[in-house]
Amino acid sequence: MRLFLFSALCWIVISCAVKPEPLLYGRDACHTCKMTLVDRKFGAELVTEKGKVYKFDDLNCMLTFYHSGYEEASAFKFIQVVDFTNPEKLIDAQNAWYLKSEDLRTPMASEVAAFESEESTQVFKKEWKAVLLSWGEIQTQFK
Amino acid sequence: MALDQVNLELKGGKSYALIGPNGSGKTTLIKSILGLVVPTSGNIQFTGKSILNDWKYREKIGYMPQIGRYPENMRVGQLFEMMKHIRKDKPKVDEELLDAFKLYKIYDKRMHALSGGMRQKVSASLAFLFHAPVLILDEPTAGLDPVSVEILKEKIIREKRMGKLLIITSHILSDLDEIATEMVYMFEGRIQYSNSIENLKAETNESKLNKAIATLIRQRELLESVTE
Amino acid sequence: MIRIALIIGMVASCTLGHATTIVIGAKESVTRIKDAIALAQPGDTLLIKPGIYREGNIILQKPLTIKGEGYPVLDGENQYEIFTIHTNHAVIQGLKFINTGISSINDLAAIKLLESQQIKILQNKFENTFFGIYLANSSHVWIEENELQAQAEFEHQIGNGIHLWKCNNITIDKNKVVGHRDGIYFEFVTNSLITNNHSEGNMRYGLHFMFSNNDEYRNNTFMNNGAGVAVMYTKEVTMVNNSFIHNWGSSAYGLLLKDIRDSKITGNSFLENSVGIFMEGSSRNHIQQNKFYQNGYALKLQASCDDNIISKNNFQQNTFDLVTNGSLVLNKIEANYWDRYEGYDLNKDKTGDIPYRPISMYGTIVERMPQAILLWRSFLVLLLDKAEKAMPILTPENLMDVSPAMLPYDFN
Amino acid sequence: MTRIIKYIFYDILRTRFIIFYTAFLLVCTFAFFQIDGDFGKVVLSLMNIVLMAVPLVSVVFTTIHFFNSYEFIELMLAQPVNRRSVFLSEYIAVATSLCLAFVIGVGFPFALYGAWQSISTLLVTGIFLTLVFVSLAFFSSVLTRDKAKAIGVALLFWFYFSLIYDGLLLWVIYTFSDYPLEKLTLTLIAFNPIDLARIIMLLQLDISALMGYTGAFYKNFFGSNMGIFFSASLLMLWVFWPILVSMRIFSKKDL
Repeated sequence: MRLFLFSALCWIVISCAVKPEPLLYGRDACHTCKMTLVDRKFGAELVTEKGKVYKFDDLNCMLTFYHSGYEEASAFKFIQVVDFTNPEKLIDAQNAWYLKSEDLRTPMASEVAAFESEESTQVFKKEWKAVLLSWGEIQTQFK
Repeated sequence: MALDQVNLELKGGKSYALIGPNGSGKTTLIKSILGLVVPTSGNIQFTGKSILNDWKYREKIGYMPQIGRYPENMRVGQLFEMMKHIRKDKPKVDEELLDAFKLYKIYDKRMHALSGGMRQKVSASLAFLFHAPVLILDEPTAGLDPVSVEILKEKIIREKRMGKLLIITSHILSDLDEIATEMVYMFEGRIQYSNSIENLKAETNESKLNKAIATLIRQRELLESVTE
Repeated sequence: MIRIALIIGMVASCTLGHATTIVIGAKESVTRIKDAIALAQPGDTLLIKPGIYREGNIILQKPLTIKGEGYPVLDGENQYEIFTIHTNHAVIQGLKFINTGISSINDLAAIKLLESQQIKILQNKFENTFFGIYLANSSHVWIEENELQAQAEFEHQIGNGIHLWKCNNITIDKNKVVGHRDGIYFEFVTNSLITNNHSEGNMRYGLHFMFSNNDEYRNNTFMNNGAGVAVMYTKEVTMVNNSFIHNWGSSAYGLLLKDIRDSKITGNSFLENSVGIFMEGSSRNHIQQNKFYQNGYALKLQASCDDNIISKNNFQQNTFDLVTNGSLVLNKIEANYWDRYEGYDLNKDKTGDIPYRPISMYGTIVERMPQAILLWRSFLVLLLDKAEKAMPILTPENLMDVSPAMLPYDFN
Repeated sequence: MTRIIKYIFYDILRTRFIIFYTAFLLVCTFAFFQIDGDFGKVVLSLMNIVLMAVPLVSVVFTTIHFFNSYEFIELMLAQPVNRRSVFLSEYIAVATSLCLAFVIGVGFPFALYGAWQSISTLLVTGIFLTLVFVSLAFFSSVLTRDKAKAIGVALLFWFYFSLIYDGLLLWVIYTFSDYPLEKLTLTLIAFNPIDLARIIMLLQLDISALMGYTGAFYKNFFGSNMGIFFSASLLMLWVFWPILVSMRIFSKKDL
């Protein structure tokens, strides 16, 4: 009975907490490459169904972990990336737009920036001579 | 020993002998009156007020326990000092017994070094120290030497004459004969008999208290064997 | 390789011997640096007199020697990149750079080299610059005796002190870098040398290596950085005689090794770091004759590491000497000195007769379940460690030093 | 009440145990200073004493004292004195003397070396732990009339909070390691005064950096005003509930 109550308590405390957390630049470290997050234009976050949060400094670090099988891919409740035009703002990765260009210097050399809307990609696409990619294409890029 | 359905009224100016075999509930009854044992049901009143959740009424009680238990490391003198200090509001103390027992001679002794008789003397002196109108004495003469018994008895009789309420238990019934006016007989937590000693003696046709009681007990046993 | 580059450089500067000197200053005929650059012939020397020069972005595309006298100040007015260099054979010496612009898109720097070669940047001072010295696609550059100091109030918008991207044959010597994001940053840099630098109080790393092979750093000091040095995705790096001091914090390391191969870590001292060395996905490295003193964790060896040799190091007064997250041990740990070793030496060969197990049970538990750190210093943990020592169950059985040294090594 | 407290104090001093306890703490603290002059290290070594010895001494001493002063309590209760005052006097006297012993034993050497600031947290948590375990010891003392049994129960409290509870916590961490556990463990820590004190002390020390992400979460929490308020009121709760419950029991108890 006691054990049951105890478990129930645990469950209550845990279950109310499944949501993304803000990335704390200068404090949080990337789960894959262990580097401290500093560049606010880049970053990504995975949240499991059970509420565990993983933070990343660059898209490729996130995808490395995503494909590593450490956590089942289906177990992620949130997959988020930082919007290049809105530093620190996390957006849904599956519906984001991506630009890849050699001119782009990202924390872990993924050379990819994420955007919330397609319009905002257009200026940069020209400036960087970049390639526009979708979530599916991005995944194959960093498999 | 648990008490069961005790209904008793004790009046000022009288002296009650509380009698019964070992384990009959005498001490428990006394402790209940003192608030050391809290009844699970029922009520105890002192001068018309319930004593449950009250403690001030104890000012009016002097208590001499059956076995005097005191902080073992304390010296006798310190003990008296402390008791006086704790009841500072009573500036006048009655040190008659203290003097009579010559307790000042052992003021430097620690409590654990005292003999049983000495302890009894200390207990008795403490009970009378604050001029309490009610005196509860649990086996006051047990373990005392004959001289001291006489001193104590005289003191009790003096107090009784002053119109105090006395509750005394004792095995030595001859002692009670001189002191008590009323008798309460307890057995297995109940009050079996409660009457004045005069009436008791008349009822049993005995002139001595101990014989009267013996007769009473025999009558009771007879009665019980019939009911069984 | 580096030597050859040096000789070529010397030869090159000799051939440009017949040069004139243009003096720039408020009282001189030329008052602006930009004008002087326009006037100058390749090989000329510009001598800048003391004063404050606010000229926006100065672009240098000629091989010139630009020298300051009494540290003239070049002010970027918080808007501009100060020097943008795209040439070969130039020298920048004795200048003081302040207040570059800050941009979240462009990496504005006090001195930026683009596709340049044979450049010397000597004895300059940098204050409140976004990036200090920035090199892209350049080679044969000497960066020596500069002092770079960024200001902490700009904490979240701060660049790297000395930043190199796609370079080779660079020498970085006797610089002092304080308060930047990364003190010295290497990305795709090869055949370069980092010596005698002092990197302190940088937000992220004192020195940061990414994808940079065949480099060497020695005799540097890395103090109080977010983490001392990070070497990542790189092979054949030599790290000798450096000091990693008090790189302390919840995600701080003295030396972070990630995916490193065939490298040498010798004669370094790791003092008071949260983690002395953190190693992940690294193999065939030699960690020898280093001193680990009063670190939180001396060595964190992840299971993904193999074929590393850890020998003849001193481990003294660390909270944890060694932790690992796996049970399989594919690294060689031998002949180290461990101050916790309680064995004996009957045959007097200065080597302990029974093996030493440097991993504590609690250390292992924390590696598997980081939250278990909450039980740190509890009675339970004390008992667990004692029990495990008597009867190892959880700690990897074959992880041990079979020939522990009885006395600490003297590296001085 | 002050009169009663005075006599209990006399009694406690007379047993000399408190003096031994003070001396023990003094010797330990000075010894730590001898071994390592660094204040941080000394505080760290003292932490073990605060977390283990202080609760143990408090719990055992209090229980023994309570049973040794049974006669005194009996004597008092036959006098016109409130039961609650007798009980509270016992608590105040015992707790004060143990706290004083602790503050002198640990604080004096630091004062001598002029390093008061570095042990303020240690002193405060040590005092709190003393109060908590004195409370728990009173609780176990009023539960039974048997001295040996009461000491047994009191030791069980100590054993539970310093060892068994942490074992359970480790089990929870192991079982739920797939979940983010920070908030859960924070809640669980609150149910154990020793853990609470330990975490507060650890977070004050420089070494808290080694506690990683979990430590950072805790530091954020306990560093905030809300966290300080929370931990202080929890410790208060740990002082007050056992003593209030035992006072209720005591005021109904037959002597």
